[in-house]
Amino acid sequence: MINLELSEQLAGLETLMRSVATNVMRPISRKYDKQEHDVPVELKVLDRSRQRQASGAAPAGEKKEKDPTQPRQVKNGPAMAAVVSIEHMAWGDVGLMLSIPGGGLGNAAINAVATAEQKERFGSLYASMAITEPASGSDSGSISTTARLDGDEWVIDGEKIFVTAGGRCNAVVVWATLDKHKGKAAIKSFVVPKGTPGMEVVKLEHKLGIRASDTATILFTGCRVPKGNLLGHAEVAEGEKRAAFGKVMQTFDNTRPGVAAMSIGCARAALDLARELLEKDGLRFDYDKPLWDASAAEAELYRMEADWEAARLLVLRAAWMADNGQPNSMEASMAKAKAGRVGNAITLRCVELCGSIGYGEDTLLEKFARDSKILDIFEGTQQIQQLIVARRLLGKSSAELK
Amino acid sequence: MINLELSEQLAGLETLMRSVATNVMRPISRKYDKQEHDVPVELKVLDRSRQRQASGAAPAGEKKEKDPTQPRQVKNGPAMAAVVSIEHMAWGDVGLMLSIPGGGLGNAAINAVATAEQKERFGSLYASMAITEPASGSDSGSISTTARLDGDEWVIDGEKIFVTAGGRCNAVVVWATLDKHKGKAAIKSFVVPKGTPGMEVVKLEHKLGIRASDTATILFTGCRVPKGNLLGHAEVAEGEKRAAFGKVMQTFDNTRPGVAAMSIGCARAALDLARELLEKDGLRFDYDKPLWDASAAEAELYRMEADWEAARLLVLRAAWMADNGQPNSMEASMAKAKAGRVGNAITLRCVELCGSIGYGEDTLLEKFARDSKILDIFEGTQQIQQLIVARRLLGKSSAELK
Amino acid sequence: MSEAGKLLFDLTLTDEQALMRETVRKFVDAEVRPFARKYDEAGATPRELWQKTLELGVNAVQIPEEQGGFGSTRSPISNTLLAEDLARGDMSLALSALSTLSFVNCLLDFGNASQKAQLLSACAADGFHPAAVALAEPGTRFDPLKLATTATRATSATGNQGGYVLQGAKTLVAFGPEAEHVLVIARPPHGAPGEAGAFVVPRGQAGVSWSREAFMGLRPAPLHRMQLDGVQVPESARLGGDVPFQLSRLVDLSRIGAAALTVGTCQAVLDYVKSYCNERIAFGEPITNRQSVAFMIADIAIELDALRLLTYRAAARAERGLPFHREAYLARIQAVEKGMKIGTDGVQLLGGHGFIREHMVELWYRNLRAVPLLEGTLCV
Amino acid sequence: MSEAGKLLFDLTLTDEQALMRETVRKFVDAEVRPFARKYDEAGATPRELWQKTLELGVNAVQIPEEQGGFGSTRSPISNTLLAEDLARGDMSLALSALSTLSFVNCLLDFGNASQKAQLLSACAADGFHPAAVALAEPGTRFDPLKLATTATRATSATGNQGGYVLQGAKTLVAFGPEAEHVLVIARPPHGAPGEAGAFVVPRGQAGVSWSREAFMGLRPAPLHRMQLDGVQVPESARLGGDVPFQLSRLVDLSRIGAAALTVGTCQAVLDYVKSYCNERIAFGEPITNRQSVAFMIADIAIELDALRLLTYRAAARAERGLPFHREAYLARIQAVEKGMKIGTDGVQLLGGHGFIREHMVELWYRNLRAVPLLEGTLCV
Repeated sequence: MINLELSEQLAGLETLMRSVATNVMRPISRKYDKQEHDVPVELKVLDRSRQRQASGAAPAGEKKEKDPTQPRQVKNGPAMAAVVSIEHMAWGDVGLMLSIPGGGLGNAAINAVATAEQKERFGSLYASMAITEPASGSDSGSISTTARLDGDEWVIDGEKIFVTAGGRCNAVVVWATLDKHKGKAAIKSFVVPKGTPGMEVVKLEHKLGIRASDTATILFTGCRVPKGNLLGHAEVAEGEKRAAFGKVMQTFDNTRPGVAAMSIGCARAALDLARELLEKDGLRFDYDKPLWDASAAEAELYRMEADWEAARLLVLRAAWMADNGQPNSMEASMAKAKAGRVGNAITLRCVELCGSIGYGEDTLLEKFARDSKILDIFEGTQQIQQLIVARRLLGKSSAELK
Repeated sequence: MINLELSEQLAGLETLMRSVATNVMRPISRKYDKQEHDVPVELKVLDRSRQRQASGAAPAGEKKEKDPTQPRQVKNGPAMAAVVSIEHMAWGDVGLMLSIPGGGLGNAAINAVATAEQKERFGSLYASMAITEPASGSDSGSISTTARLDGDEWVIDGEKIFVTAGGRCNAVVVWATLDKHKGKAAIKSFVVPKGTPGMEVVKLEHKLGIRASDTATILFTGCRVPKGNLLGHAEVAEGEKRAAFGKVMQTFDNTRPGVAAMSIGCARAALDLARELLEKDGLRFDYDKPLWDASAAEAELYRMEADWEAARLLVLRAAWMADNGQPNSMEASMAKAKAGRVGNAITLRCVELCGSIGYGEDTLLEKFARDSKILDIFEGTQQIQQLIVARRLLGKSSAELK
Repeated sequence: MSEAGKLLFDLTLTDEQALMRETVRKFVDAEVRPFARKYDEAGATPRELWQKTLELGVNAVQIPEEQGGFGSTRSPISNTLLAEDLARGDMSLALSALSTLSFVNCLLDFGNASQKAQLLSACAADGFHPAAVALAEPGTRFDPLKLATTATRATSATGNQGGYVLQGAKTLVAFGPEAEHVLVIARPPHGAPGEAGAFVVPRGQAGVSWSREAFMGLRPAPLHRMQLDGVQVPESARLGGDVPFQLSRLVDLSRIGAAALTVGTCQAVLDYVKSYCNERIAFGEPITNRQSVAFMIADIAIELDALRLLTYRAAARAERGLPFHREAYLARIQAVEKGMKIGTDGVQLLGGHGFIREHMVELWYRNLRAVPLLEGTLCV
Repeated sequence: MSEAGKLLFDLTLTDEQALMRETVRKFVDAEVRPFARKYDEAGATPRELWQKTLELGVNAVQIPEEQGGFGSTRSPISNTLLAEDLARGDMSLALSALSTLSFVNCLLDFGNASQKAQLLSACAADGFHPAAVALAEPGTRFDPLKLATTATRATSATGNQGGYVLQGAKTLVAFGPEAEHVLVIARPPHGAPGEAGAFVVPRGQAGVSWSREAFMGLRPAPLHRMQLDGVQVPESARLGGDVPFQLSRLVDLSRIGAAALTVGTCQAVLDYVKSYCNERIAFGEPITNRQSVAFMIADIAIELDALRLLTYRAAARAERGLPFHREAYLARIQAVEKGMKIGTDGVQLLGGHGFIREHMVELWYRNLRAVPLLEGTLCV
């Protein structure tokens, strides 16, 4: 039965996360925006790997045994819980959210691709993800970092950039090719624990926004890891390249709604603050006047809210589909595309609507407008999402629609 | 010296054309929108070919001898006069403007490409232009209508669609290829007088807007014209294909600012009428309030005016460059791109702003919103203009940027 | 509300809804879409077509059994799906075919027992019973909270108060003089906006005059301007049951209706441009191999899905009895904006062909510009 | 006006303008752009840089010869070109370097002979003379026609009126306590907006306090909040010459200035993304071979040229003495909207790299969001 309200359980999670965001993150938002590269020690209380260890619970995404004789029940499961949590943590501060120990993108990759044994072994790590290279942006298939089997070890060589939490994590999931001539099918991911000789963090980026989060350049020089650190299986599928690469890419199907949720959260933070400031200035928002009779500021706030609600529902849909076993690659990209663009636009407009208050450092509006921009870029830019949607929609191969 | 006001002469032309638009066109706008395919006989007074004959003046675009020892003087010449006239005629009614006898696009082609002898011979015709074919839209280079030399005559075979004024004109300038294997360089244009055996108007289209203007499908079946009816020269340039096709394409450099001017004219008509209706309803437009403090309707009108002014200046610049001997292919496409999109958007928004009055047939707002759509399409769609601009700007060939 | 507490976020249709959807889609593909162009050119819909939509059960489903209906629960979400699916065939048809349902829904929401008993059975009957809700008023800017149409308490010769006198004008009223009943929304001459009432005006009522309206789009829909000059209606004509009449509920339900019509029409656009552009060859390839074309279609799909979810959310809140004023307002804003964007992009994607009345996109372009006007027209 | 009647539409620079343009461009490429990142990170501009811009003649050109200037005609269009060209190097520098010029222009337009004689020669001197115009006020929504800063007629102990008392706060005032003169715009406590006056407040004036402001962008520009508490200025501090002070002229000239700064900054974006994207390889080709990238760049060029023409038109009308209130208003609207669009597209085109402070696009993104605030800041 169609219902687009959160379940009581998710609403409870929402309240909890909003409280964490308000009480733990917001008070230190400006501080770590200023003190770029300092580790936000206040976030230790939120360490996710410790939480996982302590609870001993199955990692998110793991499914219970199903009784095939029962009619399928609708689920609001871990995927929905994830986007709801992320939205509200990001409402607090996207940069800080990305700095919560144990919550790296590498963990998402481990959850998506690892074998049961590997999940056991790597589950409690704080793992970042290393994909992008200086010469490859959105083109994940063109990576040139190599992994060569030498005895019982993989030897990894290459340079990775834009590794979120790459400085602070205790392991890196690195994407490398087993054979450059075999294209996407030969790309695999490897878990490299911090301290492994041959892996070095060579740079932390200075950024426009999300300054609380560290973004590292990591160099791999003859870096050796045990054979079993390749996530999933080592075979390079010759015939079904798409499917094989798809396994690694699946990480993105899982992470795109998450990034979209960050965008929604950050935009909502801007909307809430702008509205509060404008209401102090005498504006009223009652959703009563015909749009063109409202003041331009009021109408713009309505328009932004409409866009925001629409994007949020796309995010929830993508997560709901994941929870209910429906393939959601296109819907995940739809959510990321709309959330990314309207999120960025909303934060920028809120700065404008609030004049010199909005533009100044006395409030966080200007920070939200800096933070939001990356959310329309990382984990696949706006244009990459449109490409994914268009290919699915129109039945195009990547050779036909480049 | 920088000055973006019209000269006194052009301002006079503006007044004249606005008066024609008001007195001759507006009174019959609705009538010929309803009576699709009826010839608007009231326009005979504006017959341009008769005007050209009567005045014996040089056709627009022809240049006077220059004294090379004199420093170049800035000119506001025929190109500017053309866009100013077109804007104000289109303010009256785009469909009717396209129906003025003698003012066909074929005449523009003749002016751009014809030899002096041909100009003499064809200058007084009312010529339409036949380019598009059922299987070729924006891809003018792929046309399959053929012209084969048989003795002293060209034999033309093929089908043309979207021929503006194709039913009412007394000649058609048809684009055909001399050799399908030689690509764009082999495409030439031919003047075919009405009544020539083998040329038949087989259909008049029913359209969304500009219904006063006739849009014909014309069939050429072994249609013979004298050798001298090929405009310009018959050689197929092997080495410099681009330049050769460019000669025919030059027509577009001339006509794009004209279509952009139509878009501006039509949008201004909508803006003027919407403003008049809203002012009757108590709105005031004084350009005083900060944008976000104005009412949403007032702010939207300002935004539309800003876009409109910006587009108009791009049109005037393209024409000014033509008048002053500066290559303007990119600037003509810039003007067409911006004018096409903002023109259409403005007319649609004006309908919305005026509620049921805007949407109804009692005013012309809904008609302007139907008419304007074609102006972002014909003579090269929005996307084709962006392609032209991008290629020029980025130094790309058509193979690189498709 | 313990049951509601267990409710999950869910996008699954009920079996009933899925069946209705299937039935309506078949009907639309066979009986509506192929003829929509013809009706548009004619500016008229054959009465048989309305009769056929009736056979789908559109009006009777939620009418109580005692009034001859099927007695299903009043369901804004089912009505939203119905509006969407009919509009995928043709917005004009959806608007007129569901005009009576809109009237029925207002009776169900606000009518008293005797009004229901008197009026609903005709709407549930096998014969088509044209009816309409008349809220919107002519002019450049219509505000439901600033109605110009007034309902003044009538005073009889003997000084007793009895009934009301209606004065004003309405626009976009379906069926006009053919409407058996029109629910006219009017406000007391000196009252607050919230005090507006709804008055049933029967066919042939003295003081009512009609004129057919001609718009840019919605041409086959029999839309009329209704002039009310000293129209006298009895006390019993004013809707009022256990729940007092709420103008804002009516407006909000109609905003969801307008958004649903937009969703259906935009789905038609998307389906059409997908196949057209995949087949259209230029520069040696399908034009969908170009990013500018493919991304424009992708954006239609993205915005359409987003609008659909926004619309469903508002409808589902209405169905659950949650406040839905804000959600309906936002769905309408998005419908007006994205609907028109998709309408004009549909034409753009077909290039010159999109401008010709052989293709449907130009019709959708015209119809989608109507969305901002559909206030009070189709209450789900 | 017979000369004006012969004026043609013309986009040609005068020889003088062309020469200035060339000089400024060379200066900017050598002295500004290479260091803009460093100044932004430091949040400060070295004083030598302002001194160097002075050597270009920015302030002195249009100051009359008797006050030590070159005596060229007051030319809003030349000033517009100057603002554009400096902003191509860095918007923050353009803003601070031209702050004194802005003060000069207000004196030229509204000052009386003695004010000009007293104040202009310092501005024309070889040493850098920091000055500013203070119009904008802190808050979420600033309206130049609703100033909160007041100028009250002072009453001396003997009951004689003498001078004014200024009360209020201003934002975005360049140089702050270092400013030799600040022209404070204030309105009479009970007067109409049009009665606002302009008052010269010298450095170190009692009652003035300053605080450095930190914004999202414009970080190297020494922008300050100015608090005015019972600031007493003499009668002679109020600008007033043959032409009375006109607030709307000052606002409109500053809107042209803001638009010019936008044009210059956006030109920097365009130049940068053109070469970056042509060189950036993805999927085996330059990313400019993709329509989504190429069309985005094409649109930057289109909107930039359009904005430039709009800005020039307003400036040229001001120069010719034609009304330019509407044109300045429209140029500002377009600058705010398209400036930000180009700013964000610039980052988007570089993808992840655009987010890193090694590339300039992120700086332009931040600076371009300042455009709506630049009211009264740079009067051309």
